[in-house]
Amino acid sequence: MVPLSWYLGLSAMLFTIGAVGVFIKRNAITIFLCIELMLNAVNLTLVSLSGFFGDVGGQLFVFIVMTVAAAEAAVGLAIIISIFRNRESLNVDEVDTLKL
Amino acid sequence: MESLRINYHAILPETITASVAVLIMMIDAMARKIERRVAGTVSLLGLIAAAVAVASLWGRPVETYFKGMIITDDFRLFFAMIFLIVTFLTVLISLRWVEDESLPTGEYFALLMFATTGMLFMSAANDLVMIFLGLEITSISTYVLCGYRRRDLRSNESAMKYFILGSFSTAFLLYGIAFVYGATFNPAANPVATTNLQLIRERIAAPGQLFSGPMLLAGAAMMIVGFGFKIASAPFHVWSPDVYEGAPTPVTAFLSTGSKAAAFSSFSRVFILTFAAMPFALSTGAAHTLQSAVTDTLVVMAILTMTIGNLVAIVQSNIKRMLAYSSIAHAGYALIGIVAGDWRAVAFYLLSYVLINIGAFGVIELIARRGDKRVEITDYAGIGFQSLGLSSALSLFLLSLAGIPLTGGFVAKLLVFKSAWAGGFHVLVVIAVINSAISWYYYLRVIVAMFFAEAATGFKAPAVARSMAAAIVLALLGTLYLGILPGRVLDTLESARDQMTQTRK
Amino acid sequence: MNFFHTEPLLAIIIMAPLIGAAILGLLGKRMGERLIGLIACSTVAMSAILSFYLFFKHHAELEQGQKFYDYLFTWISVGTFRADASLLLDSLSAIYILFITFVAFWIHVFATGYMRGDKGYWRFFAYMNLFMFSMLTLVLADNFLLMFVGWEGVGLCSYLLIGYYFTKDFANDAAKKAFIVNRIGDFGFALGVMLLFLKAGSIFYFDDPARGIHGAFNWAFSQVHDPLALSAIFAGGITTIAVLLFVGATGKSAQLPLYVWLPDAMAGPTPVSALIHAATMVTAGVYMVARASSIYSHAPTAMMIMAIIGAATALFAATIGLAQWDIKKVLAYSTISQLGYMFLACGVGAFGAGIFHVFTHAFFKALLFLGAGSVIIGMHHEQDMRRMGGLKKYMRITCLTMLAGWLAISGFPLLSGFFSKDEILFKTFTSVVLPAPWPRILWFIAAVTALLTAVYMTRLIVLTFWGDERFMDADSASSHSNEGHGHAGKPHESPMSMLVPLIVLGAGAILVGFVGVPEILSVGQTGNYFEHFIHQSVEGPTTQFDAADAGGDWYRQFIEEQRVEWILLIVSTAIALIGMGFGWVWFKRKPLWEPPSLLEHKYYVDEVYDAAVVQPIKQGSINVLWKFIDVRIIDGAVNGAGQLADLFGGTLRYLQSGLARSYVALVVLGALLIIGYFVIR
Amino acid sequence: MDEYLLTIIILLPLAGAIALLLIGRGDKSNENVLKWTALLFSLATFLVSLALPIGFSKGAGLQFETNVEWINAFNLGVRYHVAIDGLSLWLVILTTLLVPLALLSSWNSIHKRLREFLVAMLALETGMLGVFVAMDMFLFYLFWEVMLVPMYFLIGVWGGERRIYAAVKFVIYTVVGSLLMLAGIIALYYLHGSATLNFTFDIATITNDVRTHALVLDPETQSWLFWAFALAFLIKVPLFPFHTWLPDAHVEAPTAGSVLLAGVLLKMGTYGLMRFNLPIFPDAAHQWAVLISSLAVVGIIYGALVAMVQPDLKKLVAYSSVSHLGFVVLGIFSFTDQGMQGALYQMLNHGVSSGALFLIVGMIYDRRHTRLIAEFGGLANVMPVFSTFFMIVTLSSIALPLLNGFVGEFLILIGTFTSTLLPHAKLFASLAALGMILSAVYMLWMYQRVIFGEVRNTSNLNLADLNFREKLVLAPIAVLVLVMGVYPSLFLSRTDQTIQSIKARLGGQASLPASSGSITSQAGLPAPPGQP
Amino acid sequence: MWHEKVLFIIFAVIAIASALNILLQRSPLYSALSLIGTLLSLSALYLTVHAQFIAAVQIVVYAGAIMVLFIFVIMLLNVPKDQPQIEKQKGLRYLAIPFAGLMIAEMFYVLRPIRLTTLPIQPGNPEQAVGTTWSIGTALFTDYLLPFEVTSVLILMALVGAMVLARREGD
Repeated sequence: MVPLSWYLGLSAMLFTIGAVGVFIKRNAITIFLCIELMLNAVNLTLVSLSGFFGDVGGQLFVFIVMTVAAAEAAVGLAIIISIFRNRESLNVDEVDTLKL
Repeated sequence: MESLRINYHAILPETITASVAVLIMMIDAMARKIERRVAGTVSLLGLIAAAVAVASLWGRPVETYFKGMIITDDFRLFFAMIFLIVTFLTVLISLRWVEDESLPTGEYFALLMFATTGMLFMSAANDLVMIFLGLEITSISTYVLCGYRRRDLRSNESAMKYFILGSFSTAFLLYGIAFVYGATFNPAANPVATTNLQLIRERIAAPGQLFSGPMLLAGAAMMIVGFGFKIASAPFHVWSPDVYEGAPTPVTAFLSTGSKAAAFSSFSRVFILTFAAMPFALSTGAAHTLQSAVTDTLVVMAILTMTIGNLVAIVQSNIKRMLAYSSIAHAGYALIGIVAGDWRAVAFYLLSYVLINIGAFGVIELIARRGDKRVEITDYAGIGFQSLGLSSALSLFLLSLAGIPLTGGFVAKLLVFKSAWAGGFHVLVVIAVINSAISWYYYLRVIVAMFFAEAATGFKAPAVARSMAAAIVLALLGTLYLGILPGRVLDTLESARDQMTQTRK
Repeated sequence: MNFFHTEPLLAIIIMAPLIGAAILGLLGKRMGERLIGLIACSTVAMSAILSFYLFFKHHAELEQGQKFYDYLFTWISVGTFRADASLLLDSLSAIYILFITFVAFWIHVFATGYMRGDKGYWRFFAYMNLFMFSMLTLVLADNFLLMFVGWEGVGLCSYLLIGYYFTKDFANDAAKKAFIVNRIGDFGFALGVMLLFLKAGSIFYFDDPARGIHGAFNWAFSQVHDPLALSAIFAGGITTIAVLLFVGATGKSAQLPLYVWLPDAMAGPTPVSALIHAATMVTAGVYMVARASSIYSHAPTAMMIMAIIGAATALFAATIGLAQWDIKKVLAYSTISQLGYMFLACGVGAFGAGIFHVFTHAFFKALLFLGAGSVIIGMHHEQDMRRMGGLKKYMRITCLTMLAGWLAISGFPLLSGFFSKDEILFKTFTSVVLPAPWPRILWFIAAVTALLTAVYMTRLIVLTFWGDERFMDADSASSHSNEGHGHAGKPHESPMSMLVPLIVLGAGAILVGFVGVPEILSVGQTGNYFEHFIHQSVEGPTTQFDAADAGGDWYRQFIEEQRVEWILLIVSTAIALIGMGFGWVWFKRKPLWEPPSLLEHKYYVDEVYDAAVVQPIKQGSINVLWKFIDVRIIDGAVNGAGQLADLFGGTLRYLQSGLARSYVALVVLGALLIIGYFVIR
Repeated sequence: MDEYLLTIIILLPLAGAIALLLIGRGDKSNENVLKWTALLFSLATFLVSLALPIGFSKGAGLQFETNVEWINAFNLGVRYHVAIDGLSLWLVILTTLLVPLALLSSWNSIHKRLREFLVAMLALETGMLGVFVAMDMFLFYLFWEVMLVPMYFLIGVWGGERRIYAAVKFVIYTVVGSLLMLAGIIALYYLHGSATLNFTFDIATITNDVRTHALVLDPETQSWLFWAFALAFLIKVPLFPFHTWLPDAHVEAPTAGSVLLAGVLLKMGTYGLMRFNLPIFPDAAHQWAVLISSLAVVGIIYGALVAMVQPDLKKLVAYSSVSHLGFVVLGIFSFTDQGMQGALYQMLNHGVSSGALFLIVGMIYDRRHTRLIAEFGGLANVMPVFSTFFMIVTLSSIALPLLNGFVGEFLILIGTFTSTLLPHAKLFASLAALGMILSAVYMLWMYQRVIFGEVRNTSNLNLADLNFREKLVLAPIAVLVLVMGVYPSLFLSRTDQTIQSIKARLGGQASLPASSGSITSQAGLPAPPGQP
Repeated sequence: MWHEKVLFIIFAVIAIASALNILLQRSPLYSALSLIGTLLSLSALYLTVHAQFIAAVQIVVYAGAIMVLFIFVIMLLNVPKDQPQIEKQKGLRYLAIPFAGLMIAEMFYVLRPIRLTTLPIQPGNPEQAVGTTWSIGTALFTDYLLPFEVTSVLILMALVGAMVLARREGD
């Protein structure tokens, strides 16, 4: 069998890739995609734990996380649209009027 | 199998606020041009009703409902009251503003009510799932509120930064939850793994029952990141100055008080009442390591938070941004309460802090005028005697933030420091005290500008709407009440029961 | 026999002038000059009459060393420390109040004439009366703290009166200088009192069983003699107390090195100089030393210091007096010199002689000052002797009375100064307090001083009253040290209100010496009356240097015989006559002889003090303490802390780059650190 | 009635402040009404407060006590406990006396925001009184901090050119100290609570428990707590080198502010030392006495020397305060009756005389709008009455016997000199005594430059002498200066027992009251006190 | 059971490769498509732990609905290609490797000791098998009733929020 730690390890790698992506990508949408990737990494952890434990709780949690991700996607994209309307750009590095 | 324990009374406050949100949307949809008054009044009434519902839950036995998802302890209710007060005052200071800025009114109040619902769930949660959900409801609605002035670049930017960083940190929190869920696996128990806080507590407390100690620790660490972000503590505070500055002032007020208080409630619930439920001396193994690691980390974070908040606040010229840093510093003080493991002190701290801060932001909003134009401290030059009432109120709020006696800010600090001292965190108290002294400097700067500096040209005393006046007066009275006669509130808090006192069914 | 008595009238002696001062101070502005003069003189007269009354009433008791107390109230009482407002009359204070009130009364009378027409007439007499109150308090106090009240009080009045012409900067400077230099002395005095309290547990002189008071001198009697050694000064014992008290005396009585204020103090009106800076206040130091004789007599080192300083001051001031042109300055240095004599006397253990000289000096020096005042008035406020001369024909009475003073101070036989000065010279020579050869060295110095005294006093008289009339040609170059605006014109004799005091004091200067006629000269009486009387209150020296150590038996026999007294008497008479004769001849011939400039410039002491003390302190305060330590270092640290906070804040704010991505990176960093910490735990 | 007297005294000025806020809004011409209201309220406070010394019994205990539970939750044990003892009695009177005088002195010199000015003054009075009567650390701290606010506004709004810098400096300095004190208060509260199981902020209880050894603090803890408190107090005093806020604050504050600052606020520091540091941390007090005394002595000399060379009158007086307060601190740390009594007395003296000096400076400032000494000279010619009052106050300040300053200074010096509990006491006393010389130097020099000489500056030629109001302000001070100098027993006898009880805690033997030993009781030679 | 491991490795490699591709692509569209690749391979991995329902939902909801929304928005905004790619703080990208390395190291350090290698035996009765629609549905309406209901509030709120932000002015 594939050990649990493999799943968790994969999840950790995906989470890491997502986390790194958030701060090296400049396109707001890509950043958002990376965040989604992180959420999915967590989901993998939850699902695999749930599966190995034989406990349904983890999968229900994932179900809820997906809902949240959907909601977040809706609002996040709305924010991106709204900012694009004003700035005609998706580059987050240009959005730095508030600082120091 | 445990019964479902459906009890609508137990979620009545949340139900009311959510329903009011829906109701506002419906009114908004039906009447094309909704009067702000209607939406506002409905919100206020809803909040009062929710408060009544909270009050009606007070004193009932501490029990969990909905399969352990919800708990009705006084901890929850006290925090619920804080949230309701926050929203109530926010609604009051927003009433006129929404209209002046010609922003969608119904949605605004609806979002506020949704956010409140989320916060209420956060404090009511007895399960990590509920905490997560409540947190997300609060966060997502406040993302929207931050960007509410859609044409304003600063507002956009605020929303975007808050959104990116917020969801990023949520991912950490979630990952942490997943780890904790994994760590508490116990094949002999039912359920075998859990996100229920009480079960988690019991499994941590029972020696050798954990599936994986390191996972618990890593999970706790990531939850610290998640909550640390929400309460804006260093090094996860970086978002807050930008977001607070860019967000519309009433939203900033809400954000810096409500969502911070909500995060603190969950933080306390998880880290004080769950992870650190065992007396430190009695704990063993992973629980022991967890407690000491959490304490160490939070001590460092508290020190960093206070110090960075206060030091950087000194050099700010924008008053909203200055208050943002100030609220970072205050998160640091409140963290001391968490370090000391005294949620009552934290709760009182937050109660007084939210009153003061909303009051202060109310005045700032009034002076800022449409589109947040006058927010530089230099804009406050000489306005002291031109609008004495507002300036005096603001001064009092600022002094209270600085911790002057006779105001809530002082009693709150005293309580927190006292707990920390009793817990043996002497150095922390001294550092906090030095920080308080530093903070005086920048709070005074505003007073200096208002009263001592030469009048800047072009200031007209703003007309104060009745709702706004009510909000400021309420905040003022609250601040003074907590400072002069805190006895009742403190008695209430002292007798408040938390989940620890529950007898499990 | 009851050794202690109560005498309630004592309070009136001090209160009368105080009331006078209060009335004049509060209401005097609206009074006429006559009324003011009347009030001022009558209050002093009341004190004087009472003093005489009490003296004669209690003469017998006083002569037996009995004491009269007048307890008013307890002034300060804290813990074991107690100081009362209570007065003490014993033979010493009785003598003192006698001549003080007497001389003061006549000076007051003189001043009513001298100050005529002055704008601040009321103020002047208010100060004068206040001075009398202070001086009498000083003398009549029964404890050191109340003495200190008078001590500082006279200092204050001196300050006020020196600076009486307050629009004149030099007067103000002089006043301030007087006060401050006195304060330096008071510093020592206060420390001495404190040390005395520490050691003796009391600051009262004597016991008063009625109040349960234990006198400090009891402790002094119990003390073993300190050795005659410098180390005793710093040992913190009785010698230290004595030396500290003497520091106070050098301030008040203008001894080296604190004499510098007295010459400047001549900026005050002349009656002030006569009263305060000649007759009374400046002798307070001698009074105090005599009062504390119980202490001094157990502290040979202090006595020796006192004797040496007294002698040195006497000589030093006399040399300067030789070279001054200002008539009052000459008298001022003369006063310093005479005060040196008094301390010399005390230092060699002859407290009685010292007090006797105080007594006689009060008369003749007051007389000389008043005479000088009369001259100054007659010369229309001219004080420079270079512009005087030949006044005897214009101011006959003044001249005659001045001559009496001159003869007295120079030691002309059978005048008052003769007796007292001779007594001092004799006692110095035969002192057993000091080890040989000091008595003879000090005697030599004193003798030289006596010679100089005769010379410079003769110079003063000659320059003023004899010789050419130099005032006619020099009116335009009026001296800067004038008291008022000079008006050219012929000198004139002063009014009666000024002349009568002159006459009275002149008589005094001639006659008062007879109360202290030494035994060898006395006819039908045994012993020196004055000395006997005083010694009821003043303890004689208890140190005895075995003279055999120094000179062998022949020497002891020699000094114990009366013969030596006769020899010394003749020698001092000769010195006086030689000095007077030489002066007369020399200055008649060369009235405007230029003295050595070192002397004329008073050895540049003021300049040295200024450069060595005043300027360093002032400049140091400005440039080091204030502008450097206060502003730079302390405030710099304070502001620096603020700037540091600013700097930190200014640096930390760059965490806030404004870029969401960098925030994310920071969050990740934080998360990594925290997770890492948790994991490695 | 006695029970409520102190509360009434505290609240009367506050009531006045509230009344001022309510009356005659919007009417420009009612300035006189405002002034009179404020004055009457402060006078009423003064008159009521006179009942305190009259009804005061000379014991050491607390009197006019009110002790009501305030906040009891969380073992806080905060009580509204006000009372006076010998330590605070005269300071209360000093405060109530100086406020009406200060108000009267600025009768015509406040041109803007009169109402707010008067409100700040009265609020300040409440704060100051509260500090002196509070017997609960919480309450004490409360008044201590709250009082900052009106003072801050007084300096900041009605101050001079650099008022902002001065006001902020004043507050920050004070706050740094007082927040450390807060930490100390919390720690003391906690230590006391855990030792006695009686969690309370009550000063009297804690002091008593220290005395009865119910609360034993180990030396190190004592040291820390001692400094936590002492730092706050020493900054307030201000002791060298914490003094630099003072000249700035004084120079910039309006006259009334300076008067209260010098007259009352500085006393809070020394009062605090005597209320907290000595009785509660006696061992630490002994341990640190040498350091603090050294600083005090340095302050005495340093303050005097720097005062000497100041070109600005107010700055001069401010630095002189540093010097004078150095005496007070020295007296406190002599641990002798005389020293502590003297210190207490010197607080009053300094309150009266430096308050008066600031009044006087204010009076000429009102006329000439400058405080530079060089601008004046020869005022005796044009303002004789003024000069006379000035002279009296100057003399009081240089401690002339029979005036108030002398009694205090001498007691301090003799107390220090004879102290057996303070090492190097004689050296300290001797150096401190130099202050007597220096005070004469700088005060007389200043007086000479301002008052004496010819009128050189033509703008001084036509200065009006004091008017009736100004005489009314200075006359009571002149009388007080004399009374306090001539008959100090009136004051000292009421403070004696309290000082004795403080001293008793410091390990010195309580001495017999006021007697230097009698022949009847001590045959032969008296043993000098203080010798082992 | 080597074939299970092979299967795992294949999907894991796809997931990681697609994830890395998100970072490597310049265009958000390709990034989004890469993410879908990851999502799909995750879905396959879910199946290997008997989480059939979640695997289905992953495809239907996540890859289907949510990602479509993304792509829709990307298309809608249609960012011009020639837009200058401003990059402030270039240093951040150099942090990527150390941060990633550290994070993975920490995680592996935590996860290394976990020794659970076998899935619980799936009972024949789907009612008791974890991961089936049955068991999830049952739990959803019993244990997770409240969270489930609360998600409705969340979604409603998100709806309102998205609407208020994204609609054009004047609507």
